[in-house]
Amino acid sequence: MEAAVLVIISPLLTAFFLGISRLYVKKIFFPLVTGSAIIYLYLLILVITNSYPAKVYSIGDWGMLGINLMVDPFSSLFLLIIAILFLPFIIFSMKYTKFIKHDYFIFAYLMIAGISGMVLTADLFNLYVFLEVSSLSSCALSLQKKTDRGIEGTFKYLIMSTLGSFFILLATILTYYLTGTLNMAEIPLAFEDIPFKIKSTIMAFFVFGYALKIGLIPLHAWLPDAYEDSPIPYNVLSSGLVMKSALYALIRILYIMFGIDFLDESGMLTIVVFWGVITFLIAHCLAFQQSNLNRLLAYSSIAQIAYIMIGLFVGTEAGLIAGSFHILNHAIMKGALFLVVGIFNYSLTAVEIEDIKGLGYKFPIISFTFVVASLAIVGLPPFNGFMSKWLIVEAALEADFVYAAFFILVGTFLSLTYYLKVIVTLYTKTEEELLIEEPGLSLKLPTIFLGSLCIVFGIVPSLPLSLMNKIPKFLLDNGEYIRILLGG
Amino acid sequence: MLTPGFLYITGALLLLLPINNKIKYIISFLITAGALIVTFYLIPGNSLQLDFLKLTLIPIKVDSISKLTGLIFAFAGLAAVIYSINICSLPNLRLIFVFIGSALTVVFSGDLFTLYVFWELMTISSSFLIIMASDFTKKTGYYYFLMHVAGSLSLLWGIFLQYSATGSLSLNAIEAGTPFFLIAIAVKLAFVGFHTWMPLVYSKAPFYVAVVLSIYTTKVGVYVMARLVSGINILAYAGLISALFGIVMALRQNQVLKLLSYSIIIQVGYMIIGISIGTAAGISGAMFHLVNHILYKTVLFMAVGVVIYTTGKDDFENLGIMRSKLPVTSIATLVAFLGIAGVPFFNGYMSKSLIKDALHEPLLKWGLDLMSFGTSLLFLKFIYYAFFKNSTMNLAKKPTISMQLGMGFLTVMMILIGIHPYLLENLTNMHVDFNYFEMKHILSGMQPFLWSILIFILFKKYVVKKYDRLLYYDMYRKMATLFVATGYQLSNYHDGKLNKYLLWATTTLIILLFLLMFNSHLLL
Amino acid sequence: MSRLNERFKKLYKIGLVITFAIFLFFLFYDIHNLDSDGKRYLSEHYISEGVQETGATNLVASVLYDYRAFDTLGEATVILTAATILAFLVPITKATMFGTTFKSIVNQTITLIIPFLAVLGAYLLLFGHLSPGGGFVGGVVLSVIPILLTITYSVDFSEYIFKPAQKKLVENIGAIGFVLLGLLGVFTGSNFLASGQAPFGTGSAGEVFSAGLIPYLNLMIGLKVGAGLAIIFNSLIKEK
Amino acid sequence: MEIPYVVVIILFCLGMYTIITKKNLIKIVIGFTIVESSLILLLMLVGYKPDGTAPILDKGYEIVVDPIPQALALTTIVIGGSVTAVMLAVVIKIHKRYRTLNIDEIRKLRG
Repeated sequence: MEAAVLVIISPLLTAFFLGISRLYVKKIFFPLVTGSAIIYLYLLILVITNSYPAKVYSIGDWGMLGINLMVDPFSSLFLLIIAILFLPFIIFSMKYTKFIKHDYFIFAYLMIAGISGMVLTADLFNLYVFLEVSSLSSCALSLQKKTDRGIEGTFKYLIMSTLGSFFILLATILTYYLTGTLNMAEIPLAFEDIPFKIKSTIMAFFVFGYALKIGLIPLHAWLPDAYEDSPIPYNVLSSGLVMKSALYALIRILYIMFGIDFLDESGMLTIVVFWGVITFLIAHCLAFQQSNLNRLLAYSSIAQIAYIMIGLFVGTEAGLIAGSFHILNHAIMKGALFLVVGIFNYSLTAVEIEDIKGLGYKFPIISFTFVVASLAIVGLPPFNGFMSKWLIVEAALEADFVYAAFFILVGTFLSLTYYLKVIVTLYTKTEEELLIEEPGLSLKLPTIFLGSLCIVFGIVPSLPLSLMNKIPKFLLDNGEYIRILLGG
Repeated sequence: MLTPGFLYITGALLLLLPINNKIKYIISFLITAGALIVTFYLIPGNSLQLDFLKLTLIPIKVDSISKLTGLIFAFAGLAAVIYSINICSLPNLRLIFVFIGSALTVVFSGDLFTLYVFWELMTISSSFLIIMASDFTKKTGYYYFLMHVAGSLSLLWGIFLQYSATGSLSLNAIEAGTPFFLIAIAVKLAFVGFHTWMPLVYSKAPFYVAVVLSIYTTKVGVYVMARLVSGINILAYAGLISALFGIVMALRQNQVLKLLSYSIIIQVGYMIIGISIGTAAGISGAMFHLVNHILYKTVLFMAVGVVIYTTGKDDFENLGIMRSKLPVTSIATLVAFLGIAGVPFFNGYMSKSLIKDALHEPLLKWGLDLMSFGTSLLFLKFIYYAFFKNSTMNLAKKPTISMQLGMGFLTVMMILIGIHPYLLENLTNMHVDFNYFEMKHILSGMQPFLWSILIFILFKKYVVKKYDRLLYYDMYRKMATLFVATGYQLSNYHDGKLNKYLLWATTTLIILLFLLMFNSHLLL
Repeated sequence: MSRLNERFKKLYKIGLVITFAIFLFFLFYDIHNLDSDGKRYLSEHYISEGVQETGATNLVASVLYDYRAFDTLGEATVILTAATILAFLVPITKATMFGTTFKSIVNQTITLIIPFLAVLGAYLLLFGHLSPGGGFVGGVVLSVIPILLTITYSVDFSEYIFKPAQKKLVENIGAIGFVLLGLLGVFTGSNFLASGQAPFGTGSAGEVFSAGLIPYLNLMIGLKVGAGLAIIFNSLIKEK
Repeated sequence: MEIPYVVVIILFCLGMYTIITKKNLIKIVIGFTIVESSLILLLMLVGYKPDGTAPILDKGYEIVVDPIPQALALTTIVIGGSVTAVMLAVVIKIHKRYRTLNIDEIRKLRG
């Protein structure tokens, strides 16, 4: 499994070489970026196809003494999301970015490296380090436009996410203090005879720290601000990957380190499901008020993450599958939506809902993609969002969270109110003569690709679900994970 | 197995290709006629199973009720597509195809999942049909979409309850979550209280949209009701109330399309009563009424559409153009009128008397007579304006041939059914032991019609009068205002002060710690 | 009314923090009362076997650059990110620095100090695996040279001696070097960042050329941190 | 033995207090550095053993403190320093654009 470590190393190397290319050899910029993106895609596919049965890669051959990487279905789900989003992101950004391209791509590659590191590592402190890599470079990306709003949003993002990081670090240190190890397989074994109260307090710190990065209400306030004036292709990765990777880390820690029994016993499952319900209800109310498309989509991201949280925290096998499926679907749908907004922004610098009036007739295919993706994210059949929502509701009902299941449907209705508002505006004719810069194929192609995935995964959900069906085996029963990690 | 719904949806996809007008005609005709033929040769008892995730789906399952409904849907689809092919744009034609296709799939679906998916697809396609149709229908489409999605989510919740209670998705009578199914159906078939979308949409949307929508939207609701929640006797009274409400509202309308849409509420009332009786006779009466209603109501909508097309408006005065300038339309309208009024030897009579015969409670029988009376009174107003009032209208443009052709099809069918009511029974093997031409039935069928003529002549000035708009109260709009106000308040809290956000975060931390310290099972 | 509100808010904030402090206090009290010393098998292993396994007498260096070298790669990336952000935020055009002029005695002393700093930095880098020090410390000492130049002379002068592009290059070379040294393990048939296990061996503990990759990794990190900190400092000070 | 832990708690809470009450951006950043230093202190405490010496094994030694927290502390310092640097740079930018450091006046983003 050399490929596992290369998945982390190769974007880092690309970023470093880009740093040199920026100063001395500007010509190799384009082949470097695209070439390494393609190589990266190949590496990812290599790792994903070999992800079952789970494999361990020991860095420096230290075994239990050092840091290990572990590829299992849950982490390969995230690698799959990177594989789906990254190449479209690169192609789109090539044309979209009007500011300094080198820096932008350096940060993008650093961020991807950080995220894949978070996803693959099986070491608690290493997780923290890569979390910092990804969140710092993510801040840098949201700063790229250097406008007033962009800087202000980034500052809020930085403050909130650093606050979260400190709590994660505090919990990590305390875990080391209690167990004397940082390996994710040894911690649960050592955790068994730690008193209940101590464990639940440490868990509270972890949950709080990661919830700040995920953006559950009322910890969400930085999120729309950070989205508002940042480069739009970045928002695709931000909502599809950065938020999700924090969620990934949280799930990893809670399910592997603490175990499902402890979560149930301490009431964490109940709390998170309740929290999720509150979150998406409020987020939908707020999203309706927005006039800026980026903010609207940001609030919608918060709501969708809450659905994912509910799915993942009902604590059953079906719930984990449903939540994981929704992670993938949300990345695709939100990616398509943001890319469409990106095209509008590129062509006529539109960000307000008012600005996109009548564009439905000027960009028929792009607008159709928007309609498809927004219906998918609302959760209407026959698109992919419906399938994962169906599974989430089914799982919630199965686990006796009837109120959560009911409110998910209410939330579906609420989310339709604002997406429909945008769609109706899109198809309202105007007399105004619009100055349009023609978006090239490199902007349209990624958008249409993501939009068509919405339909494909809606009609053939068994395609991605075949990967996800193996996830619960590694999360619900942490024994399996521990056995493989210790055995490797 | 080739299903008609699948054919229509394929047609919609074919229309995505870059094609010229001629090929458009050919494709449309082939698809619609093909669907009709396919439906005709479906054999009751056939079904198809499909494994989808963990569910076992039955995307097609034929029995006599669904075949009857499917036949009339396919037939009306042929007529409606021919009617509107020259008027609507290509994107709208695609949407119409998707809409008809999903309606047909709903009719032949054998499990709740397929039913829900295509039910929702109907909502989506029809909403976009309304939204894309013209510039004045954006808000209407928004309203329609939200209302129907609320209904279908209620259906979805009902399905979930049913699924978790019984563990199967088969399309049988409902055991759990009945209220939610009822809400869903009520929205679809415009039950009183849930009807607000209907007059709004049918009066604002372009007439061809109204024609297409009026064929399928409410009828699918009726069909699903017959399938899932038949035989709840109390609902018969609810249907009666709904119909009476429809009569009162319809009498007060100044717009023909609104009158027609309220009259749908009345006709649906018949079907609700028939279904709620629960006996085989009642249900087949309701289904036959569905067929007849589609025929005459579509013809009426089409006729009004021709009037709108030729004169530009749908005021009652404009109807006057029919008598002098539009002969085909006039004949069709007359036949449809006699059908809807329940006059013997016309098609409405057959199903109305079937339902009446299946009833045993005197109150409902009286109510049914009252409904017939009200209906014919309503349409006497219509007829009065169309044929008896002098009009000085002029034809702005000629109706297209395709419009008249579509209307003609349905009219011929109506006359056929009226003269030979056993046609429908033979077509689908739904035999009801009933002699339509027995004197008793003919008399009781004639009575309300004659009474209504008398009353119309006596109280003409009250009936034919321009009423002011009733006090318009819409609960749903009030709720929406509340939602927006709440959101506004919430959004005001986000005033950009970082201190505040940090304070929220810290408070959350403390709450989280407390919840975990003092076991939260008790609190939540 | 608003003053009362203000006071309430303040009390609320203080209350929150104190509640949190009480929580932390009980947590630490509980943890402290636990007997957790028996569980440190990992650190005991490092202490008893670390010198043989890695060949470095400085255990912190052996943890940083061998057992947990992947962490170090991560944090090196964080510095690089920070340096890139700062370089990107600051406009490329020359900004003026607040005008401080020093007496010539200061200027003369600085020129005298700089060689010593360079030697100290180099020593810390190269002997990081044997004695206190290492890549980070050495890098910080090295970065003091351009910082001192900036403070005493000016940004212009400092950037004339060490051009920003060169610093950036050194930083990137440091990072790339780290990764390539790590990949050396892969090429020789063992895992990424392997030093003792790879065929090149650890050497005998206590000598300069021992401990496998550790000295070279130290050097790379030193270059990277030195250049990175210099960039960060100069960028911060360039802004008005 | 207990007193250093109390110091950690006091520092952490002081930092938190600074972050949530102070209006000046620079002070907020200082709050973060306070929190960070409390965490580093905690790391040192975690690895501490009574009478232990630094983990450099070139001479005779008896008790050596835990080397892992020291390595972690180094990493934490570097990460904390980088984050602080980025924060300060953004603060400088904000001051340049908004001409103020008062956090209540920096609110172009709302809703």
